[in-house]
Amino acid sequence: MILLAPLLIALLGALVVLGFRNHQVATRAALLITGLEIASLMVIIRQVHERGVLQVGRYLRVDGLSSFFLINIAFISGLVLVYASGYMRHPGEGRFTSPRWFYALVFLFLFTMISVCLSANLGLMWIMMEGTTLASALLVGFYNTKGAVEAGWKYLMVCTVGIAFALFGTIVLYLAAVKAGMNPDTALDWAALMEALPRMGFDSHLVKLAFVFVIVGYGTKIGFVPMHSWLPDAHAEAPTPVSALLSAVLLNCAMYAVMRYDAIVSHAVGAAFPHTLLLIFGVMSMVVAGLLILVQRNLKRLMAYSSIEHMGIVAIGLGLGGPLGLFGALLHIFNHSVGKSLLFFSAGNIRENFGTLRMDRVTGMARTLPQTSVALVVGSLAIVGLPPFSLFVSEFAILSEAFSQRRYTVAVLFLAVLSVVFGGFTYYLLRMLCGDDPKSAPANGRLLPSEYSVMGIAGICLLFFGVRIPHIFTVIIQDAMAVLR
Amino acid sequence: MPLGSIDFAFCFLLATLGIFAPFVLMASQAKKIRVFAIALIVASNIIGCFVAALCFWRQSVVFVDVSRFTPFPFTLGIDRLSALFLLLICTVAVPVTIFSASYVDDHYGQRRQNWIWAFLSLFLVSMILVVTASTGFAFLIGWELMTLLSAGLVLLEGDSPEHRHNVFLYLLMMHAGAAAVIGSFLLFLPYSHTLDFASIRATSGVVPAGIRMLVFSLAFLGFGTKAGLIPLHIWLPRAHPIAPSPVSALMSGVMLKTAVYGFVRFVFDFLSGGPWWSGYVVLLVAAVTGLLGILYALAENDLKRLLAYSSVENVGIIFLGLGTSMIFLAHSAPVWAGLALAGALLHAFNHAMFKSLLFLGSGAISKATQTVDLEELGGLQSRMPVTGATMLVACCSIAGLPLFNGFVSEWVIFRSLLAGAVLIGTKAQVILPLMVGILALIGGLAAACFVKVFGVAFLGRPRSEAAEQAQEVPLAMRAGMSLLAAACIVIGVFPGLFLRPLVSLLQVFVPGAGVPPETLSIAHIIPITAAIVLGVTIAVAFVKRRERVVRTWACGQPGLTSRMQYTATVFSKPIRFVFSSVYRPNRKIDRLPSDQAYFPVSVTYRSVRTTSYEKAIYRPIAEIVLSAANQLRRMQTGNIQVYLLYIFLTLVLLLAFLRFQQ
Amino acid sequence: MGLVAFATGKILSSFSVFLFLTILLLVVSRRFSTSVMLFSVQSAIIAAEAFATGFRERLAAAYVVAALIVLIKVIAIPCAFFGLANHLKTSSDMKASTTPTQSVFIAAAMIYLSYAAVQSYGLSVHVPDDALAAPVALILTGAFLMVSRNKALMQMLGLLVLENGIFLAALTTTFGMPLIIEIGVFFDILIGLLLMGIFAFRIRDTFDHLDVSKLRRLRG
Amino acid sequence: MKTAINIIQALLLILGAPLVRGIVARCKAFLQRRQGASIFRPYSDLAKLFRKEDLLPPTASIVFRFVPFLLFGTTICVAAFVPLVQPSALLASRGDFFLFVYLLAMGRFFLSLGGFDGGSAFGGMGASREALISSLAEAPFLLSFVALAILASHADIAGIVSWTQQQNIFNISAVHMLAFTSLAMVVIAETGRMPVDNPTTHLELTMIHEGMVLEYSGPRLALIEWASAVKLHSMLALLVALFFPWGMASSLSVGGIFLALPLYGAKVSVLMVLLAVIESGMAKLRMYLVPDFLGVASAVSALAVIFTMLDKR
Repeated sequence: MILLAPLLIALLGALVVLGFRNHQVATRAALLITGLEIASLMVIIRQVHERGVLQVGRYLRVDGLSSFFLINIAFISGLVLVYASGYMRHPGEGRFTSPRWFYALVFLFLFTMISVCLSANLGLMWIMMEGTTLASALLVGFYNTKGAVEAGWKYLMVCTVGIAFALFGTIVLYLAAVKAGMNPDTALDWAALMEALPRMGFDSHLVKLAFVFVIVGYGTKIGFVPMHSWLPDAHAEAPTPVSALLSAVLLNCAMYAVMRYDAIVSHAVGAAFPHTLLLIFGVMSMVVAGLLILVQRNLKRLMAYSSIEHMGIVAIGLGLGGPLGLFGALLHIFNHSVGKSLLFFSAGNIRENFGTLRMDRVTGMARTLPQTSVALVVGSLAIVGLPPFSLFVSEFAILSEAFSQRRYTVAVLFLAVLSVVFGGFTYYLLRMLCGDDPKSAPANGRLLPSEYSVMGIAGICLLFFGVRIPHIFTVIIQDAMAVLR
Repeated sequence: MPLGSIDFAFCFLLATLGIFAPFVLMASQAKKIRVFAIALIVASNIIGCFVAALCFWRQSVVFVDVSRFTPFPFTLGIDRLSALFLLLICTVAVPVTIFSASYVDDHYGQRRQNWIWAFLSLFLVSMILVVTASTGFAFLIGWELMTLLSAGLVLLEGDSPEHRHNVFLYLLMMHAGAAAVIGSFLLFLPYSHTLDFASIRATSGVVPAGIRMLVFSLAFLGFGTKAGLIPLHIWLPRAHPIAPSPVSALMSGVMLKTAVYGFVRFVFDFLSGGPWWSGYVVLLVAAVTGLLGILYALAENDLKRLLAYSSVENVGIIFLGLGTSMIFLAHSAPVWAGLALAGALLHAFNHAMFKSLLFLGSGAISKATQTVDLEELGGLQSRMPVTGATMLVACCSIAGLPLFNGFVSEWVIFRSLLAGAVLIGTKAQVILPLMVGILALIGGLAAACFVKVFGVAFLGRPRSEAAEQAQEVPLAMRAGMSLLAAACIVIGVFPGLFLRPLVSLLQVFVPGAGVPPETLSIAHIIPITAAIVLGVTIAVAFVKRRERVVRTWACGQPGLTSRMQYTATVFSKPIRFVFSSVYRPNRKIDRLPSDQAYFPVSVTYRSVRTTSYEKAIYRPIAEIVLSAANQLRRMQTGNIQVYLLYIFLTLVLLLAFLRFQQ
Repeated sequence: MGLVAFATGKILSSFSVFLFLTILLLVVSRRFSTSVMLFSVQSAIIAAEAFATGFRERLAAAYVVAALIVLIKVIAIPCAFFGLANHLKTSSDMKASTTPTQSVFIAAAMIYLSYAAVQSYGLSVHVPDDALAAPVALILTGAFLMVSRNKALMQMLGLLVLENGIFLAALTTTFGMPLIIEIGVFFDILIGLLLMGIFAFRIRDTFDHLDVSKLRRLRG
Repeated sequence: MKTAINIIQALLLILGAPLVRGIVARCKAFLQRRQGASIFRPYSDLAKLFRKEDLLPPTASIVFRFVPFLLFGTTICVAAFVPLVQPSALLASRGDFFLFVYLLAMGRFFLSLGGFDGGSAFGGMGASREALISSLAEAPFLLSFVALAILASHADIAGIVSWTQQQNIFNISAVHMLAFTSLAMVVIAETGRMPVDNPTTHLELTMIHEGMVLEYSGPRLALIEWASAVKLHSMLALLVALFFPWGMASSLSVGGIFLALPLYGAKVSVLMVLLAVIESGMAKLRMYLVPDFLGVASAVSALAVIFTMLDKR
């Protein structure tokens, strides 16, 4: 039953928040609901950690892998909503731009993403994945500016088309399962599939076909190159908290779906085929995004491309497989979420103070916005994978796996792209930090305690995980890996 | 792990520098507490020297294992090599800290001071981490931190656009180098399943030749970038001069040596020699580096840039020794290999001493005169006697004059080069002895270069008001410089003290390197020589004579002014003329007014070097990358239909792939 | 094979012939309203097919699905489209970036391609080739429409056609997925269309046109 | 005994140095159809200078004051490396010629500094030219030593000398010739003789060594002059010892020593005459031709080193 709690809380929360017209009240309510949400998720994770698998009915199930992603969702959404409580303090003009709408949509968004992780049925998972698109499309277009509308439309269209292919893939897998003689009712249940696969001979060709469609479909949501086109627009135009949610949670949910299919397909036709595809997409995303980082002008677009690059890294980790590869990939998912949300938060502050995200208009930050610049520097150093921050650890793990499997091409490309990305980040970072004070004097460098605290938490988390990964966290990752192997 | 007393001292060193001192220095504004913290840094570094010396003597391996906490194995151990470099770091750190104690405080505002001190202390820790790490993970963490912190320190000096550009270049090249280093570590992975140095060492035997070659090449690239081998050096003359002087002292004197450490660790410890050709490659690159480095240094008039280029030259000399040693190893002549390695390591040590002394001196000059442009200086010797004396010692040492430490290491390298003749029937038989000529040329040019430095900056008449008004620097700075000068002289006069332990160290890395008797000859001949020279000098100095100060004669010309002295530019002119093929200078003379060629109001002369590695190598690469990026950017057209097309095409391609796959 | 199966096979293939016809008409039609009408006809055919399948396989679920199709795709969505078109007061021309002749050729090529594509699968599922080729052709057509038509509404329609194809594929190969999933899918389609409608309005309000090929502020 | 002889030969080198100068000057005078000063003139010059008072320029710092003493000290030390009457020297040791060369370099280093400290234009000028010559002269200097060392497979001067002594005078190898040529050229450059430098000029365009010592006077000048004389003498002695060692006392017999001494005198005077001939025969090279001169020397010495490989012995 507990599995229903987060879903209900999110749904009801969305409705409740809509009820409050007063901004402060709505904000407080939202924070309260978030608290409940996180609490319920924590309970679930705890029980999973004790019992292994939780199941309610035929359509809801949580195991190690999903609980790992639930942790991710809980942590990030907590940070984001606290940040948003400060960020949304001055509401935009026009209909549907008041905080209550914002929170309502955010809770819907959370609902869909959580249910992606909770669903035991691949079909349901698809429905919810489509749901994430629908729920977040309005958030992307929230400000109703030209850019926002355009980005929203592209996001909606591209992702819906992509997702449609994922549906086709799901159907093909279903077909394969049914043909192999599985009961049509459970033929889309991943647990059932996993335990049926060894027994029944699946039509390997159909399974491969299914995986191709699925990886293209869900890959669109992950932002694999060349299906990534929607991603920078959406990230750049959405309100900052939403950008954080998109790149730190949504992409991971899509990645979760791919992982599920990867596990199933590897069981059916061996790991070679899916892992090759993952490696191809991973390397392609890394290289292209890494190069595009060099020529960006808008800070949030830069970060969006870096998200693509990091999803590529995760995909490479999965594609390599092996203990270190999987460990690195999962760890990297979490680290990237934290680092990227920290970056987006600081981007939000820059937006508030300089009134622009054009990087050539932002100068002399180090003097005018000391705290934000510290956050930005920490986040960037972490994101480009320098010690002592956590992303160094996960990238080091993936690299080690690549080398110990003698995948020298992948490894070399990996290292090269990391250097390129480092170059891009350092270049723009130095330009923004140094230099003379800007003509448009920033509003006020002071941070709200809420922004302050979440940035602090994120930064400390990055540093801490770089020095020492808590044992409990390692155990959880081990559980997740156990599912994938 | 029993926490022995040495281990404890070592941990104390790390804790003080890494945690306590930065924290206190960041937190407190109170003068007393600062002084205490700084004193603590000095003290812990002195302790570090003792720890290093102890570990050095009785091969006692300090071992600190914190792998229980860290995601990957993280252990620190001090074997002899690490001990040597730990000694180097701490020895330089002490005077530099003392110097900064007064330098930093009257150069920067309160907030900057805090940052600088915190970073300085952390910077020291990161370097100690590098040389004492005994797992790849620990090494890499130290390596990256070292770069970051030094860059931070450079940024604290100022953030003008070109400053920023130099820092960017520095960071970028360092990161590329670090990538190469990471690669060369991880290449061992398939064979030794952990990056623990011990296991790498153990399994390096089974690594196939191809991989060994790759490891060597990557290590050479990576560490060569950090060490500043030409053509990977371009960051060095840009980054070192713009740092605060004590920091440049640490960067040039110590940080470059960590690269030497890494290279020795890889080539001699892990690969025990590398492929047969590697020695020759290193030798060649080193020779080019040394020669070009000193030539570029000669052409510079900005003292700190000049010093940076001379660092390039000295790195060249160090790698010359290393290359020689590798060749001897490849031809299985361990005794001479040992000698050459000893020479290289000793030169690394000596260079740390005199180069940091020189940078501190430049700091003192800039404090006294607000400039380090040689053309603005002159006559400082009589105004700042202590600084002058220490700088003179440093110049003699770096010029490789006998009785100073630079000569000892160069002598050892000369000696081993000469010994190349014993490799009958190999290329080395001639190549190595011929290298003596190259090294001699480098030495001669270095002497010329530092005659210029000392002569122009400290002797003759002051060339500017600022130099005229220069005052001697405060006690702390003088003390710091004097310590280093003393070190230079001691090593120079009693080489045995350092050569013998060094040679004994090499048993570990070069199996069968017995104590070469040759090392002893210099050890006993130098003190006698010193005795004679000093004896005679003092004797004749005490001969009674009448002295009188009159105006400079100068063939009787009246009205002599400082403008009539030889300038730094014209001093190096003959050499620049001879080697003009190296500089390819672009000269330009403007006469104003241009119509009267014979009675010009003003004549300006510019001569700029046109040979540039940026133009030749780096800019093309950057342009390729950027153009690729712009191509991709164009593919991101913004038209949704194109985006959809991409998706469909991907799908079709994958389906085709699937079709033809089976 | 048995008589019934044979008969159904014939029916299915004849259905698919009709589908190909709609495809050809869709790609050449210049007016938005025509395209919508064609879409609803297409959906009607699919509904019939679902009904037939239900009849043959004795699947209650299939009947429900057929009913849903009729309700949503044959009636609701076309009406919604017409309403939308009226509210947006958009010109009925859909700004095709290809001439009808080209379109016909491309459509033909796509139909041929779909046949070629299903060759290898035809044997693995016991349905006639053309019954399998139809959905593929639909998917391709949807894609083609989305890529070649600049009008926002037309892109939505293309998406729907594509969706139809996928649905048809599910129907012909697996006789439909579990009911709840189907319903969920329908629900998603509805919401999706709703949102797209909203965005269509917003585009009209902010840009004063519905030409998506002109939305190119965000690039690079 | 041995040490005593070593000390004696060092002293001979030092005390005989002015005489060498005198003789060379006398020979030049003879060649120029002048009847020059007595060969002992340099001694009286030194004595006179030592008696004079010492004039210092106002800019002179401690460096200026100490340079002559240091120069003298190093040069004395240099003299202690050269075998004269027996194949050994006071400071003989393995690899001593590196030390030998660098001690000379040390002297030059300080002399150049002294030139700078005068505060006039000439000092710097001399220093700059000296820097050019010396930096280019070091390579051939060392390389010719290296060639001989490889040939004799001895890493010290005395060793080379004694080895050469044991060879038959008639099978001198090509290495010897080449090494001698380059070393002779280096000696000319190092000691500042024609055609590299004119020791007697005080013309701005031509002076190198004189430019550096322009501001010195009295005892300091005397020391500098004496030092340069010692330098010249030890160089010539070095040439003698390395290439014509025959007749040195291989065993420590009094007779041998007393036979070796006049022989040495003969050999060195031949060299002196040669030097005089060269000096009066050749015009001074243009400043920028000196590098070519030294370049030739370097090439020859490099050849010498390469030839050691071919030389089977």
